[in-house]
Amino acid sequence: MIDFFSMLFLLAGALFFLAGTVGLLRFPDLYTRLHALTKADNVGLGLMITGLALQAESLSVAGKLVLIWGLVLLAGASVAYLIARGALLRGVLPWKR
Amino acid sequence: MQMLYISLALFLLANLAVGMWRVLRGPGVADRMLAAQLFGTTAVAILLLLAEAAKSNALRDVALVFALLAAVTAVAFVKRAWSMPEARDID
Amino acid sequence: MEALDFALGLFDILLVFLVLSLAWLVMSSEDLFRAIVLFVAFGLLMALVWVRLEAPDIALAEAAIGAGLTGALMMAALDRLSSVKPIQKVAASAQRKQLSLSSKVLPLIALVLIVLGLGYALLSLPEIADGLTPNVKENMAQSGVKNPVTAVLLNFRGYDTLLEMVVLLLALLSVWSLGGERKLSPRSTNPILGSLCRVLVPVLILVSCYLLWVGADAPGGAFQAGSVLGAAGVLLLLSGWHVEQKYLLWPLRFILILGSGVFIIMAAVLLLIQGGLLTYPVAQAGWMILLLESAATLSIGATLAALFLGGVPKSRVDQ
Amino acid sequence: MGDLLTDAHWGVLLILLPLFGGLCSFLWPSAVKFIGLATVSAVALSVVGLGDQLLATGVYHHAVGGWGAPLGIDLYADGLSLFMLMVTALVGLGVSIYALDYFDQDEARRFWPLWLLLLGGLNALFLSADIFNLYVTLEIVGLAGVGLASLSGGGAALDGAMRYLMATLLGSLCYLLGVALLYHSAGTVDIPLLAERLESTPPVWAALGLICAGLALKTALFPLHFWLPKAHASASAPVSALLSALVVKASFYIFLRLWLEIFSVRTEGVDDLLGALGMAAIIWGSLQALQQTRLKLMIAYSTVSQVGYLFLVFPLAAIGTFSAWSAVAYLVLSHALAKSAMFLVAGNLMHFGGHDRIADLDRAVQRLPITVGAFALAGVSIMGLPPSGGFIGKWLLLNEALNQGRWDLVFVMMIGGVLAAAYIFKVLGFAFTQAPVTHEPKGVPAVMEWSALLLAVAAIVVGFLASPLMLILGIGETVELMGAGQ
Amino acid sequence: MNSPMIYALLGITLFSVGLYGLIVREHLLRKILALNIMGSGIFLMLVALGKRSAGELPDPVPHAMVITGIVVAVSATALALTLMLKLVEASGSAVLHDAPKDRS
Repeated sequence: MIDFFSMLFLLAGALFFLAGTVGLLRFPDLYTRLHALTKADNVGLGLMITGLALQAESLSVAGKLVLIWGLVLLAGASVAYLIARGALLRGVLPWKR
Repeated sequence: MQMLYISLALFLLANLAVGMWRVLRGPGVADRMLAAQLFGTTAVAILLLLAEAAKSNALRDVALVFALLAAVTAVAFVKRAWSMPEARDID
Repeated sequence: MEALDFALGLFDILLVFLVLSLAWLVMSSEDLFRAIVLFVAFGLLMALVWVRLEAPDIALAEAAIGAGLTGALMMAALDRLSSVKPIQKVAASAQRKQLSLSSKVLPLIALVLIVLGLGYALLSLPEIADGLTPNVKENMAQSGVKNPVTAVLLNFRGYDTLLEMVVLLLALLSVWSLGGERKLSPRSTNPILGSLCRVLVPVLILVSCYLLWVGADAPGGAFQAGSVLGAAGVLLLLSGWHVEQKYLLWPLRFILILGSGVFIIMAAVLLLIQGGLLTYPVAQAGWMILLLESAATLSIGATLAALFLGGVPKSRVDQ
Repeated sequence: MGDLLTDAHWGVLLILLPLFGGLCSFLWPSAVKFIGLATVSAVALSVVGLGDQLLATGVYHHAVGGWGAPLGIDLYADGLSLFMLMVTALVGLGVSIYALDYFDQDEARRFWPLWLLLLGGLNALFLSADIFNLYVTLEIVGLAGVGLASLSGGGAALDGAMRYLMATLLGSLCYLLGVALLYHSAGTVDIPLLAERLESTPPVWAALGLICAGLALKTALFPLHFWLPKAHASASAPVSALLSALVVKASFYIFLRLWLEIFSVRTEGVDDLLGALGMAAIIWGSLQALQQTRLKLMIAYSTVSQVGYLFLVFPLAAIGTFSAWSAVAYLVLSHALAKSAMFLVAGNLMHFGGHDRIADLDRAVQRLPITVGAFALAGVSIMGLPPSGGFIGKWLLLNEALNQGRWDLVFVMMIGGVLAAAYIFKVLGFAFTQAPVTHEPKGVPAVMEWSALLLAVAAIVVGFLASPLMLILGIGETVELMGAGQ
Repeated sequence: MNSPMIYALLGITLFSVGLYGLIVREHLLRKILALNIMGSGIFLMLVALGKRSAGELPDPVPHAMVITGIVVAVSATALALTLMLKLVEASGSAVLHDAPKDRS
């Protein structure tokens, strides 16, 4: 039962990674790419970590996994903000149809 | 389960290879940094999958250090990269 | 089982292909910023390679240094390069003309020949060789630690590590001798950066302590811990950390030489007591190694952060 | 327990002392000169102690950590190591005394820690019996050398230091790749064990090629000498002296050591190639030296040609005897002394006149008789005229070449001698003539003049000490044994 | 051919690619990158060949050598970068200009 759920989470995570990469390649400007990437990636990693945590042999391992996710989330969010702010300040215009 | 971990790791690696295109293409400094960010997250995921496949706690430590250092590199890049003129692209 | 091996084989081949193409792109791309980003990606994938080669100790070091600090160092250098001298188009175009076809093709032929020659040499090595594995295994009980890599680094070949600490210090001495004084950068006004640092720096320090502690039994140790500590230092420098001038004089110097100093003193004391350079008494080896590693961690961290600054640090408020 | 003096671990002391001194001088910048001179003197005394010990008990052997090869690292000192340690201590002492007055306080604070750590690295290098450990010591020597070369600042020095850094890092990497191949061929990095275990296989050939190329680059063997003239000529005088006299010799020592112990039996053709490169270096370096208009560049190119002589030993020793190897040791010693004296002289002349243009030396002989005298004495040794250390070395080498009927080598050595005489007399000639421009001369401190003279006199005196020095070289019989075994 | 050997071959290829870049590329920053890639190649070969042991664990001695090697590489890189910056300040160019005859 646990195996089934964790498999589900892992596959869903992989799907989000794929979506993130597609977004990085296909979206028209920096800001949309930023959006695609950070959202999809962090959710993807989150799902994967949930899947792996279900399999974890001890609580400390699960804790470490969650810590890793928290760090990636924090860094991803801050860096995305810093990149976007820098780009705006430097006059990189958002894409308009 | 082993098989799933390994195939997902393989899938993510392929994903990463495709993402390399954005680093090459750019066009701007920010796009390249963004792609590097993707590399870091994907590598963390691959490491965790391999760690689970090998039941190795040490590999989770590697993933932890990865996650931390990716943030430091990203900050270093963001802090430094914006101060550069766009035309510094000459070898 | 066969399918698993096949998947792993595929993983290996894709990884090898990626690492190789990244190395080639780092060398061939015209844009230096792009080359550095690609180099960081190269370091990242190298860490994966170490994992595949069952070398988690190296993977840790590579994750901290190859994928982290080296990239930050290069980035800082590129930034300062462009502030020193904005564009160098004239020289660049002149250089490009020089690179005629023959001067590019000849090295390329040489490259292929070297790869073929060395490849042939590698393939003629025996299929199975134990190296020093049996010797290490046999003496592990006397080493005072349980992680074989730490045993080699700090005990069996501890003398090498002593000298490596000196190399690290020498690099810093040379940088200080060259770089002159460098003021610490002003405090960042960006709130996000500040809060990021407030979270990341304590975590980095904790992880560093953790790596130092587990190094005796599991992958980790002074070099990895020191590199992570160095990363914390780099982050503090980037966010505009304020240090008073009095701490930058001899307290800083003291921390910088602590690693090699404790090593040398330990070597001399053991020479007097045990009659051999770095010959630990078996019962005491454990804590002696931990002491050496703790000192080395501090020094490595401080040295790496100081190397990132690129000159003798100077407080910004002073004068 | 035996005698305290012969039981002491002089070899270990030789490594730990300068490293410790280097750390102390970094921690207390205000006392660098005192710490520096005390350390260098203590090192010189320890070399005497080690020499005494070796003469009494034969080779020195120390298993670091008590493990012993192949697991641990071994320290090893025989006659050849002792010889190199003596050269280092002697030149180091002379240059250190010179440096006391040469550098101002700020430069001294940067010079002494680097130099003491370099000294520690050199001593560790000469005492090591482990090829990976040798790699680490090479890195110490290389990085310290770069730091020292860039000490004087300024565009030329930085340019020279950058070339040097690139060359030394590339050389180290080639060497390391060779070490990796040897380790995986034989499962050890200990030199004696490698000598037992290595067979003639492709990886060993590849390792031989890589190690030779890496070390030849660091030793600046023609045509891999391109980095040396700029790096050595643009550094400050004491640093040039250390780099030319000691640092270049360190990588040559490893070359020699590995050749004698590991590679000697499997080197068909390589020895002749090295000999040919050596001959080319002698001619090319001397011709370049003759053309230079600046004194320091001339001396640096002279180093390129003198390094060539060292490599002539390889074709001769293939069928040679002890005298070929002792000749090369002699050449190392006399060149180290003479070349360091020459660079110190150049430093004096630059201090005096503010430039080192050979044509404008302007009767330096009348104003700085001691300095010019030192140059002349060092020149005698470089030219190989009797009675000098250079003469003994070249005479032994020439004798060997004549015995073996290697007329090509004899011819090149003769030409090299004539060319060396030409460039040295050119300098001396200008030192006697009046130059058109007159400049404001600055007094040279006596310490700087006398320390240069001391080294130059030493280069002559070693010509009279052939028999005790041969006795030292024979300790451990590495050299003799290998020569006889051919 | 087994996977350690593939990685060992990758190692020597990286060494050669780095060497090629070191010789062909002019910009000093690129030369420094090239030296780093060469170093990684050597480390890779050293460790990959250590996996040939018959036991279950790979040879730890090359691992220890490589860990110290990585730290030395980063310190040498830092020195090279500082030297490059100083050189650019002094001469205005991040390229070493050679007289052709000096090149050899």
